[in-house]
Amino acid sequence: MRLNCPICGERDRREFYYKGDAVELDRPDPNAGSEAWDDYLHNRDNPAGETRDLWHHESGCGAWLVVTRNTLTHEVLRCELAGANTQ
Amino acid sequence: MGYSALKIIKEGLFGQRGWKPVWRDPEPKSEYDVIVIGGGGHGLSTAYYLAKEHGITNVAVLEKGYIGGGNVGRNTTIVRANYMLPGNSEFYSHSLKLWENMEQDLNYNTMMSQRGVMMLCHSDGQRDMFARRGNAMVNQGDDAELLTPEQVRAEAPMIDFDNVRFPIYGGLMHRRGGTARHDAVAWGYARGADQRGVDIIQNCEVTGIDIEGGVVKGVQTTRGAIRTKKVAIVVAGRSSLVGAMAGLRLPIESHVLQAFVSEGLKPLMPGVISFGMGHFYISQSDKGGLVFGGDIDFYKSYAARGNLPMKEHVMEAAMTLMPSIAKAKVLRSWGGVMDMSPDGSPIIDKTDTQGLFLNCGWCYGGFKAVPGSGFSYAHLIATGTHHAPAARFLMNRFRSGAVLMDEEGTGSQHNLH
Amino acid sequence: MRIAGKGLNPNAKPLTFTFDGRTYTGLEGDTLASALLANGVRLVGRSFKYHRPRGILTAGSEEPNALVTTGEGPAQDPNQRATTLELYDGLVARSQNAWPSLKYDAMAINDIASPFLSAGFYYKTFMWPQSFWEKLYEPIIRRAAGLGALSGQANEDLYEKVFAHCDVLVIGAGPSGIMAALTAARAGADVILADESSEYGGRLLSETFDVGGQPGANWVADQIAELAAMDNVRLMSRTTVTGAYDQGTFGALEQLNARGGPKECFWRIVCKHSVLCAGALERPIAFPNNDRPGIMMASAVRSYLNRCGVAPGRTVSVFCNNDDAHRTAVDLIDAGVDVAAVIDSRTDAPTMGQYRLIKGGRVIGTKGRHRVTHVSVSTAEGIEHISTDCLAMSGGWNPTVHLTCHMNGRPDWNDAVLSFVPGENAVPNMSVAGSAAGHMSTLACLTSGAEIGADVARGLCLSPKVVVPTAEDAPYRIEALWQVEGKGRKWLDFQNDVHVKDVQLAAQENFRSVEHMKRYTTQGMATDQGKNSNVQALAVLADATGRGIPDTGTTTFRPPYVPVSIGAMGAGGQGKGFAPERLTTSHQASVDRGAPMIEAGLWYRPSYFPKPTETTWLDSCNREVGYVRNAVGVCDVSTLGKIDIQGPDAAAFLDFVYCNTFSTLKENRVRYGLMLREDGHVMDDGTTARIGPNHYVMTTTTAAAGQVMTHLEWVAQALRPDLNVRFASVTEHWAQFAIAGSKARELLNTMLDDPIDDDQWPFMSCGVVSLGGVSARLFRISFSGEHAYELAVPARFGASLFRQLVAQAEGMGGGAYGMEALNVLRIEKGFITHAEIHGRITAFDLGLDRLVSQKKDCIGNAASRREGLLAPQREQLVGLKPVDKAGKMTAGAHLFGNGADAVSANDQGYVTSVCFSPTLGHSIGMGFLIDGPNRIGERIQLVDHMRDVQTLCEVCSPVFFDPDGGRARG
Amino acid sequence: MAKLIPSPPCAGLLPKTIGSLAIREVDVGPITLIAPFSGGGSATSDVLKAEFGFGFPSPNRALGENPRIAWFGLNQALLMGAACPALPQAACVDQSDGWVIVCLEGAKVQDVLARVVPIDLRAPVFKQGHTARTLVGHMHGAVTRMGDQRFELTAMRSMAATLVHELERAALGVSARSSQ
Repeated sequence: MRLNCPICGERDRREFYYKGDAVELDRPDPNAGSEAWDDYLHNRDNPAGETRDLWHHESGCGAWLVVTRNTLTHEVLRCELAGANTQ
Repeated sequence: MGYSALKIIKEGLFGQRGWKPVWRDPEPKSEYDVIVIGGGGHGLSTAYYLAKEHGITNVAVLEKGYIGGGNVGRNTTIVRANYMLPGNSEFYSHSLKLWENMEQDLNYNTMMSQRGVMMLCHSDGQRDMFARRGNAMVNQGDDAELLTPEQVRAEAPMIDFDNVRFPIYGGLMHRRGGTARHDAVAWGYARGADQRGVDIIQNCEVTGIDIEGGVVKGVQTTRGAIRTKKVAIVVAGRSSLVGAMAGLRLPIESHVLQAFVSEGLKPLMPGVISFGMGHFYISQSDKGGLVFGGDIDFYKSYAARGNLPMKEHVMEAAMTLMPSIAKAKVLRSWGGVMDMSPDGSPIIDKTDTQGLFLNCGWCYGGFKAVPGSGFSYAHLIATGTHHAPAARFLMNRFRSGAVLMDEEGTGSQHNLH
Repeated sequence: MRIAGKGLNPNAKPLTFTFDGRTYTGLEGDTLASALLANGVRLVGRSFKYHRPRGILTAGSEEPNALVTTGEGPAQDPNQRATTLELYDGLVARSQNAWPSLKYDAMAINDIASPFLSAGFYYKTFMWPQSFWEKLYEPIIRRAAGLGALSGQANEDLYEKVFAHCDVLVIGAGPSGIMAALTAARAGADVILADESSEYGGRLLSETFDVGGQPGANWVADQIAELAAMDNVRLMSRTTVTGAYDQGTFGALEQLNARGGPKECFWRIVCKHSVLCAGALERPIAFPNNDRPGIMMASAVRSYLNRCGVAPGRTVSVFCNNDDAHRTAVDLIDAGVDVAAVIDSRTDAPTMGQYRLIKGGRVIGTKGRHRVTHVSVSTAEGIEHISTDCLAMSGGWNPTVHLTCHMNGRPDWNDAVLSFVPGENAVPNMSVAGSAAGHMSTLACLTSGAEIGADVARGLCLSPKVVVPTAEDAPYRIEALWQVEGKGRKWLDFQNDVHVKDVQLAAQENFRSVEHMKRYTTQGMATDQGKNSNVQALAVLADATGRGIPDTGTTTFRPPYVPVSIGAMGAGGQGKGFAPERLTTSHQASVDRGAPMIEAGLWYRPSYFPKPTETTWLDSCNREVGYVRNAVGVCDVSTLGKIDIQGPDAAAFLDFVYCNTFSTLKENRVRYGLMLREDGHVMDDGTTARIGPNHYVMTTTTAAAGQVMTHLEWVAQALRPDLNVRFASVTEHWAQFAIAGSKARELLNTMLDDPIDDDQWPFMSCGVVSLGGVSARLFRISFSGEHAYELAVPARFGASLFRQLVAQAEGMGGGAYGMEALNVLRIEKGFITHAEIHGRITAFDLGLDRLVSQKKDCIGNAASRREGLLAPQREQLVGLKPVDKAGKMTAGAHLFGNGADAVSANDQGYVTSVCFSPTLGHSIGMGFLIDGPNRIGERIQLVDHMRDVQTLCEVCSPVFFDPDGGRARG
Repeated sequence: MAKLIPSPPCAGLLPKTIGSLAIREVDVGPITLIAPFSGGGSATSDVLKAEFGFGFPSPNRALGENPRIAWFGLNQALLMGAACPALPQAACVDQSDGWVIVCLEGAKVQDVLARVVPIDLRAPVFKQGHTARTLVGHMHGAVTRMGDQRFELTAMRSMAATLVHELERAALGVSARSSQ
């Protein structure tokens, strides 16, 4: 598998670390309550099809990426920087 | 029809004409007492124990493809009860006992072979952790021995003790662990369930779960609607998708785990050897193939196929641990889809919908759980109460933080277990 | 039998080789198979289950029968296909899976018992008595099973792995592959052309066709010469593309026929576009006793004849259902070999030469124990017995679709070629050309190769030209023939001994799904992965279940296409190559002092520094602990992670990633920090120093350094992009040494350019110092409980500094200490490491919940407040000491109430760290105990079944030594 | 008083010639990691330009010769061969001793690199002045093209021995083929 890092270009999967669903970008308020935090930490849509995941270009530029991908075909649709604080 | 050596001789003499279907292919009825969604190892064993232990025989197992086509048919066939944490310990202990009587119980040779599972440790700290695990196993009534490096060497002389990147400080030996013939487990349970009246319905995909007023009424399938008061979901790899039919958003991510088998070789592996630092484990099948695997591919996927970096990592681990297998040739690799849960342990629980039950989250350890999972799930479905050995596999543990069973200690990130 | 004047290399030199101890002569360019055939050797192996005699079936990598072992000692290499094994002078090969000899194999008794060993028989027996499976049945089965044997010795061959990148990967260098590569390369594309054979050309080397008005092999040579001369082309022979992976990544195995260099190379090839030109494989026909040595594929007979100049028999017959196989007879007759008959199942079969043609004939039986001697043919007139020593069979051709299935693509059934062809777009950006796509004439292959090569070039915005040479364009005429009725077993999978009745039995027992049939019968699971047998088996299953072949479906082809050695795919992993080794700057000095170096993650650290008088590690450890407690010790702590954190929001950032507060830390001061995971459990701990207004240096544990760095990046980029902060690992830049003990400052002051005192450098202070003009960082922190410092210098000075520090310490009655002593020192003080923070532990469990500031949000704060993580019945950190001072303690032991049985139900906790404290004169330990802090003084039983230890302990505070911390401050 | 003697990362390991490949350690002098703060990119670049004639490099590019600056990841570059000027708008971290840099030169240098580096280094794609953060074997590192047949590899100092070992292994494989 290869991902097109917006900074480094297309790279082999072995350069990247995978964290999980991009839902983790939406960190709840500290007082949002146990249901919101349970949802954030544990529950996942886990679709068979298009999904948004968090990857870290660990052995490359170090950027955190949001990768839009198809979990059935492994087609990679988009690779974007996860944060605004990256330029 | 009982299986025996005598029967084999008789059939051999008379052209094998007397063998009957191992399970029937019935048309789905309009209503069942229990519908089990998923004809994998866990689903089939659930149906078997519903019939055998609870006398509930008006049961359908609905399978979208062919039975045993999921993870029970694509794994590294390892059976063990070497867990450390309360909750897991008692469950796998119970499951192993069922394994030990499975062949006689099912009248089907699933080739359960207790040749031992040996985990290697690579530091003083790891050895102490193994001691803790081994003690937990013995406290639970199972077997464990902490081996010295010399004892490991005697058990597994093919290990390169002098050059391996992470030296061998010893091992945790679990002699009652071993391997079994994976497909046969599915077929054996199918046969046992079928003989007790369970309808195993292949090529029947569930497309919807009918719920009215918080109560299960039936399922929609590609072969029509079926009524029931109890629906038991047990569809590892697709739990989130089937769960979503009932409005559930589960603490599950689907990940690919690869496994490998080599060409047939004359016997060289004593039992199962697991190399923790390399995420590598290996055994040898009765046909002579080296069966081995490593970690998951780490990204969520339903594609049931892996990618090259993990294959290379697994083979590199093999090369540092036992370079004497360099010339074994990999014949086939495959990938299964794993339900990865946030603490690496499973869920066997009721849901908020009356009559809807859930069994999922086995990560990459579901094979050894097949008998125990079916037994405990059947108990829950039949009695409405949790079977004691599985009483901690509750869904709300993540929300409360109570009795998490995080054997790896890696926390709530699904792919790290 | 060698035919003079035939073969591609008329000037081949003779080579000597041995097979099963007998010496033979072959020729350069031979495979072991062709050389054996040239020497009249027919029996080359035994089948897997029934140990039936087996001869050479094919001339390619799909060979199921002719598997041999070569080499001796560590070089012993089992299960090699004689059909692809290139002959070399001195080759030693042995047959497999036969005892005592290939000719007289005792296990052939299985064949006599075969009526009782039908498909899946083993699932129905061997169950009584229960214990006999492991003791009796399984060992017998295991010994009988398997093919070749490994030597058991560690590998000594070299293997390597390489990455390659190109625009176009062309897989297979037959007529279509050559045309695809040429067309794309001439247009300017960067092309890799890979072929599994030692010679390019594919079937053109095995046939007698002309291409472009010249013999096919000559045409091939010209084209390859042109490709070889182009800078934008890489030619790869002996290279089998083994797997197709996502985003244009392919695995390929290259055999390096070289002694001295690597044995095999595994390639990772990345391309924009791939063209599959893998050709087609001829399939057998399932007729009774179709498995005897001497019965082989018709195309293989032509390969041996035309390519190697070897006739596999003196009197050859052909059995087929298609035109193509007739060429075998024509070529043999041209070479002067007798052809007894061509038996064609088609009543309208055409004749293509001067041979006896039996139209509508079928082979219904064969004779010959170790080689075929007769075939029985049913004709319109009755049954005829034909004397023959070689039967060339052809049931038609199967396009080599395998790679198109590696990404879950399903092939489509094609009625015209009576086989599966690749599904549409099965692999993204892969095109299929030639017979792999079902084009069966030479011209069609050349044309499709050229056209697809041009398509691909246009996709790269190049301007290709399509030029196709002239070639034969015979139609592909075939009539379905899957099995022939008759007495005797009709074999499908020759290696696994699966015959037609096995498949029928599977259907009878309701293993009707093709996957069930495969798994129940083992059909297609041999080393050829069903390349020779799957389509016939499917046809038999379809017939047995009353379905058509397309409805029956097909099993999935998975990588690798051919078996790949673990050595090749795992190249570089052997020995220390599996993971990088990290060495501290003091490594050599420690080794010079005789310290055993132990792994700490990827690092190596000294365990202890033995003295000649000491007999055990404990002696050394106790002495080194004494250095620190009584004088001064020196320890390399460079492996701890060090992260430089700067920026206007550095303080706010630290407040967010640590559960305690760092914004309040004064400059030149150090504070202990506890870092949580977002799920509320402890991730790591360490000290962080404020070295400027907006500048901090964080330390992490050795184990978690990488994880923490990744975590900080995550928080900064994704969760808190509002915070203006930058960080960088400086672990590698600084060599850092702990100097601990009452004489620590005294030692330091012998080294520093400007001496320090307690007022300027109180406990938990930090700053810059100078050593011989080198600027260094000094932290007054202590992991031993003693007056201690950590001194960091740029790594280039690390080795030098360590030697000088140790020399100075030795002059003061101290010296270097290693990991064992470090561990004792920290346990005596109740300091935790990853033995305690093992991933399931909360701040509450450690008694550090007061550190989780409730005044601010931080990672893990919300989740750490879950009720289950604050419950009093949780196991919490305590100290443990034996009631009897001589009592033994072990880490990993579990804790039970005094007098309670050591069973799970009574489990109260466990021990994480244990040491013998030379300071206190007895063992001490830390562990987690249910409600521990409220049970101080209670007696508890420590039970370790693993080490056979049972010790009554007293629960105590985990701080065993200097509980008020005066020594570190003083 | 301490008298500290420096030792380079590859002491005793390099230089080496294997087949046609020469491997030597490069001492680039001081190395400073420069990471401009949010919004501080252009100010940082301006100071660098005034001081050295080159600004902060764009991703995957290296500028200058001696001193020089090489992009080194997201918002990061390594200034090599000169003391770092005051850059108030950037985090500047001394990493002079954190890295081992080796130079590989020879006709088959790309074949050797293809055994350790997973990225596409073909000349039309990866040109002189191009640099990349990537894997070197199993190590995090960087590769920079210095000429037709010359590259520099950067890896962590503590892994110098592994780096040299991996390069030796790769070079041996290449030279064994060319001698056939």
